[in-house]
Amino acid sequence: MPDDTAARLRGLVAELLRRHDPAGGRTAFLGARFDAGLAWVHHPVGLGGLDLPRHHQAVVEEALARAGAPDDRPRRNSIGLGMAAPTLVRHATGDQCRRWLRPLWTGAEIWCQLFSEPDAGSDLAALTTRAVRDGDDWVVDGQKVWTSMAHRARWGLLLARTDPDVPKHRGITYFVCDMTAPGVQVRPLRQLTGEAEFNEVFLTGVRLPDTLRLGAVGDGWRVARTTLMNERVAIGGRPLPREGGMIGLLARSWRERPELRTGGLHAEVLGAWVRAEAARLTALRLRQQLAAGEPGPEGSAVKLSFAELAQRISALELDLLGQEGLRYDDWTMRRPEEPDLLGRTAAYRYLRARGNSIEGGTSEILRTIIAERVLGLPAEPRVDR
Amino acid sequence: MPDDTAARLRGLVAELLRRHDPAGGRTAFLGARFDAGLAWVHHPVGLGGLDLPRHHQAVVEEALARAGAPDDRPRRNSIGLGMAAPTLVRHATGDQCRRWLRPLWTGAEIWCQLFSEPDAGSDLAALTTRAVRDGDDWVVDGQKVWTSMAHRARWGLLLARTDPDVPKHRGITYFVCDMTAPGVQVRPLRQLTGEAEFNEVFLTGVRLPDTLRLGAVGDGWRVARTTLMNERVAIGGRPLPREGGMIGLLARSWRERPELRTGGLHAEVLGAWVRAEAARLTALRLRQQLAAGEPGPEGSAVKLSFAELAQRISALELDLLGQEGLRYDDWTMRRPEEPDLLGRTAAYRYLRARGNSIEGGTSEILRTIIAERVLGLPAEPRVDR
Amino acid sequence: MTDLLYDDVEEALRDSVRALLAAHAPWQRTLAGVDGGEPYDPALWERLVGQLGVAGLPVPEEHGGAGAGYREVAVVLEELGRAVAPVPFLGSAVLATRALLSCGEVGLLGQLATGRRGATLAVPFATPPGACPATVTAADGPVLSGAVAGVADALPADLLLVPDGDGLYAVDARGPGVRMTPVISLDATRPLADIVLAAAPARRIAVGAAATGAVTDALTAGAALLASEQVGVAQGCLDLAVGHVRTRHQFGRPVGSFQAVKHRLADVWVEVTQARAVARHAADCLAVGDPDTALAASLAQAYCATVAVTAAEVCVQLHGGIGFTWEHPAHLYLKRARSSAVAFGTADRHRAALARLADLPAPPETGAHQP
Amino acid sequence: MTDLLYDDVEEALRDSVRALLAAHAPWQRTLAGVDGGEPYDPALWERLVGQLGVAGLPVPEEHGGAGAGYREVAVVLEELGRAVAPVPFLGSAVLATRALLSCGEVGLLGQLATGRRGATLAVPFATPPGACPATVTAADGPVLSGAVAGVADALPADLLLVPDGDGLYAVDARGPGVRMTPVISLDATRPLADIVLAAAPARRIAVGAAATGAVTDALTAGAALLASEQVGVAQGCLDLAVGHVRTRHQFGRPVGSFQAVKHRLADVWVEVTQARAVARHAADCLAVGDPDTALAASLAQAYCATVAVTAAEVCVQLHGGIGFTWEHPAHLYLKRARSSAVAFGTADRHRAALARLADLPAPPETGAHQP
Repeated sequence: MPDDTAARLRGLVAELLRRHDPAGGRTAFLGARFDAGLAWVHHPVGLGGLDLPRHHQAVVEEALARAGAPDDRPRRNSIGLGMAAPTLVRHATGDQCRRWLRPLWTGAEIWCQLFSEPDAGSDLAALTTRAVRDGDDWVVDGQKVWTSMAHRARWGLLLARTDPDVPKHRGITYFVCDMTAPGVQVRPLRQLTGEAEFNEVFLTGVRLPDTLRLGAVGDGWRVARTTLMNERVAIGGRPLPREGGMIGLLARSWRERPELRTGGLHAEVLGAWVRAEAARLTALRLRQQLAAGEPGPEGSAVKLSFAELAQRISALELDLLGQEGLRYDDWTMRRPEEPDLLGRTAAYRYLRARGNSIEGGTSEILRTIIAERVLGLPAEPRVDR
Repeated sequence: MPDDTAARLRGLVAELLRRHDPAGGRTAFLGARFDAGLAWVHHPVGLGGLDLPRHHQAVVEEALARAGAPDDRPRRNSIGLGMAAPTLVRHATGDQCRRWLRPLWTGAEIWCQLFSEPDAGSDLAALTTRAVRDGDDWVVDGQKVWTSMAHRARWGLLLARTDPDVPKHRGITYFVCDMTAPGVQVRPLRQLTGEAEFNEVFLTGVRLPDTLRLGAVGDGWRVARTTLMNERVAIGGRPLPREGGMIGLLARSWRERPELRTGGLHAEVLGAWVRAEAARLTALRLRQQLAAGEPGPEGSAVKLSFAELAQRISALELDLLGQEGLRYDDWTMRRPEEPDLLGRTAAYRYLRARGNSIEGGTSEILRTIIAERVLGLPAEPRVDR
Repeated sequence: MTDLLYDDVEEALRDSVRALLAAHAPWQRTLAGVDGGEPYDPALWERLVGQLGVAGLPVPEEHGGAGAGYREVAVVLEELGRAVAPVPFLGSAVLATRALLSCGEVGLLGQLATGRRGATLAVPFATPPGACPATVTAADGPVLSGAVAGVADALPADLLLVPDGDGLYAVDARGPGVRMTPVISLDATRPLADIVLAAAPARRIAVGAAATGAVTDALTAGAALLASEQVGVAQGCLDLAVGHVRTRHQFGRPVGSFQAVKHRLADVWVEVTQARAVARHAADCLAVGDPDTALAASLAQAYCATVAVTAAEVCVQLHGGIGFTWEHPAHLYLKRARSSAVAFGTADRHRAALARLADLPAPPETGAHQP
Repeated sequence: MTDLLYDDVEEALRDSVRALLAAHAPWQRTLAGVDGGEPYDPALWERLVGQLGVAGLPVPEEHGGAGAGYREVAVVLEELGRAVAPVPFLGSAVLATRALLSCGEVGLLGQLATGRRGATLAVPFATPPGACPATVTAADGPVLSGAVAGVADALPADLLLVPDGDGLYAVDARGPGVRMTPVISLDATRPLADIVLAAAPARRIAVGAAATGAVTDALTAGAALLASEQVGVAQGCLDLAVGHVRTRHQFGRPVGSFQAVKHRLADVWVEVTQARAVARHAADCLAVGDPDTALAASLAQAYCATVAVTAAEVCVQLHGGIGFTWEHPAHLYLKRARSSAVAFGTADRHRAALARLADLPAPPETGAHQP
């Protein structure tokens, strides 16, 4: 029976490839793929899917990769693909899904995430951005921060407080913010690398029609959990080969530049290589688990160890390079599409990697999540509810 | 002026040595030293001291060491010398001091500490051993644990609850327990090394006269802080020379057994050597600070890093020895006077060192003390008072 | 691509082994055996072999085994580690079985598979894959003479597989000329033995490359699969520690509600999660005969050995005083973990092997670096 | 015995430097200098030299200095590190001054002591003690030609002390034949410069052993005293982090009341406490000319370099997002710490030096270890 499904999917892919030249326009091809239900096979028919179990997606990916078809550029619209899509398909209405999923998938519309605020970082539920009902609209005022891609985004996943008089997790509602609406102001936020990947977003009297609400009023925290769960589990693109990522750069420097080697660094390079390979196999195992099931908190382990590894390897690279590592390439404020971890200097990698244990949930928060949700350890006494 | 004091002290030492042969009986010599006020020069006259500032002690130690005089065997009666003496001189009456300090100093009477209980370890103030007033006596019932030297001790520093109806820190009174009193039962507590350094002490209807109380009723927690402060600061004997302690054993194996060396272990041995030397210099600096002043929470840093170091070095020694390290010497239940860290096998050192981060305040508790008392970080929300 | 999951058959096997160990190998019994000078538990071994056939898992059906494979063997080792069970599975079902399979000496496999006889490879426990100790010499007969120090799972063995540097010999462990002395071992639940051979009658089962290949294969399998035992030990420690801190109260709260304790255990969980992927990879490589098996085995020892030790150390620490006592199981795990970290070569030795296998060479010259 | 404390004079000096830096070197000003392309702060340097005479501390009175000593120099460095102050104290008052003293070239010391001129030793910043780079060659005149890459504190220097492998030369940094190019540096508050010399007129101030000895002495002093700057950097990071977590609230509590945060900072405090002892030891050895100075300097870099980096990394982490921004001082400390960890040789290089100095030799042969 599963073989029937695989055969059917391979047939659909063949038909797609026959009708749409994969070497033609990316957006057109991706649109056709969506319409064929081959974007996310586990989505409902009409929303990019075929209502099939999730693990069948692998068949599609494999067949399309073999044909050299364009992918959905997962890093360019990572929030849209990784977080917005799973949230929409689970919590949005059919109309909402039909409006948003296709352009999200093709990359025609970029998404961003308006969650964090200056005083609500790890304690996200403390957010104070207000949304007040006004007829068929909501009027939103507040400030968001750490918003990557806000300056290119068409839509934003927005959490706002709609009831300040109930315990903090219960007064939050989830919206999709029109980033072109009047009152939405995006300012670059420069980080210690010199560049500005992120933004501050000021929302001043922004009117959002109620049709942009996702889920029930006051139910935003529950909807947000879907988004956050997927944030931590997102492992974009294909599985990494051995020495994929930063460890490959380090290993190459080690091999090609024997004059830099020392006995002490040898021990550290080997130790880093072992940890990198362990992390790679762990991500691969998680991917194998996910192929069948739903994302669980295990994704936190992968994020935690990748952050630690990126920091360790980039620091080690600086030690290996010595004098050369003291050079930077450019302190001017750039606006990169995504951090260029492998293309810039070792010092850039070192600095940028400091953010890995902060962005998308600090390592401290992830450890607490693991301790409570995986190991079942008791929560701390709460003083804020 | 300080030179006058030094000269006077050197004169007193010379006179002591003239009258009492340092090569004669240890107890007699130590008694004479006490009577001459040269045991602890900062103690009052008549209680082993001369009412001098603490830093003058160094002159005495140096002169006596030069003459080859016997020391007070600080490890044999470490609780007496390190914790009981400073507690007594600060909180005991003159009569009490006169009764206890001299035999404590000479080693004629060994002391132990009856603080921890099975359900009150890190949370010492949760202790439940009761002391109930009965005329001029107190009747004590309860169980203590982790009591080193209890089976040899004449006296024990005892915390007991005298008022269960007030907040837990306020209902505690401090006693000196007569370890020969009826109802005191000492049982060996075997540890993972196979030996039994420690004991459980069962107190059943033990009658202690009120003259054995130290400080006011209900004021035991304050008295105990003197004891605990000195526990953490106690760095017995002389300053360690370079490669004193476990690192010396490791370095010797490394030098004498080139066939065991590998490049990876070289890096670790060098790293351990650096940390050992850093810890040694830190202890030396603390000693220099203490020579003048009172012990502060800085002693916690020394205890913390020595524990970490002992664990790291002993584990590394096992890696270095490989196959040899898999051998143990003796699993039978011994009752050692003190742990023989340098004389037994590497595996013994490894196992015994696990206790260093538990006994005398766990490393977790020490970190909390540092964070709160040194760095001034706020306490956690308390649910137990 | 390597399969890092457990399939249904493997999960069922795990359940069976776990249930049997829960019923018949509580730690109190293991500790009593250590205290009584009888560390191995023959009754437990009989159940495991008789009821579940664990010794036959890696033996092909035509030679009297279950014809399962190393992935299943790894699952059994996880459970044995999780219970620090005192049985000679590693020596007999892994080392000796693999050596016999490797050199085609299939006649003895049936006896090992049914547990009628136990065996081990007579090399020091710390011998890494690639080394082939030669502290024994053969003379006509053939008979063997010499000594092998610190052999694991030798005490309950009936059969010793002894290399002499050139050949591999089968020796009756209870036969003449064989003297076995128990070693006072760091890990008393898998005690070592010193073996002295004095003209012990032997049968040569392989010679030359076949012999050294058999020893290497056995040690590689040992290193690859010990990783699963280490995952089990680490998981056992994590379970023990989590159970303790959920119930132990200090300062009016469960110890496990303190953030530093939670984070420490979360870190252990992350390491165990990673170790599991690494160990599954090694077992899978071994099972399918992947050319990467030597690398996977060294990676497994370089990573999993340390994880087990860390988990055991954290387990002792978070138990506080009670974890430092003889009457608590934490030390059984600590000693097993620390001893296993040396078995088949330390993590350091395996990192050195990876330098070769992954082409990360040492500095051209070392030590003499004038700074 | 080594004196690891601060005496009253040293404490008074610390207070003066700290007060001056608090008034005139707030981090906002330092960052503005970096943003404006003027990283060094000449006005600040004039105050430090003019009001407090810091440049003259290591210069004997007979040569126009204060005749204090390296213990005092170390105290100044602690405070400069604590404020990541952008002044060329290390290059001028430590490296150049020590090199001139070492080779007896005392004529120039008065100018350095009064701050009328600044100088540095023209070697790559990562050069460890014992190395004597020779990327420059001398010709008759004498004139020097060649290039030196990545020199610290060269940009504001008037005088360069340039080794050619055999001699040590004084070169007018503003003179003919000298081209200095600022390097885009990881640590923008102590930017490096690439120097190209094209027949630059020079004066030979030492030759042979005297010259290499002067370079070694300067680099040893640099390594020994940089440790105090690293202690200051670490202390600055600790203060910053503690201040933040005491006031920042999340989950209705100060972040600093969470146990994992407390323990992390306690660990940093322990490391800073140890680094202080190690750095004081190095400064004291240097001050009294102890034969152990080379060992103390390598120990200091092997330990303190790492402590500063850890403290800066923890500082960024505990600030969360805000610590990752350009508009917060944490990154100034991070970049200073990471750059200093390479200066005068990485911790790894200094551990290798300790292998020699403390007789802990490398393995007889390495890499080829067949496991």
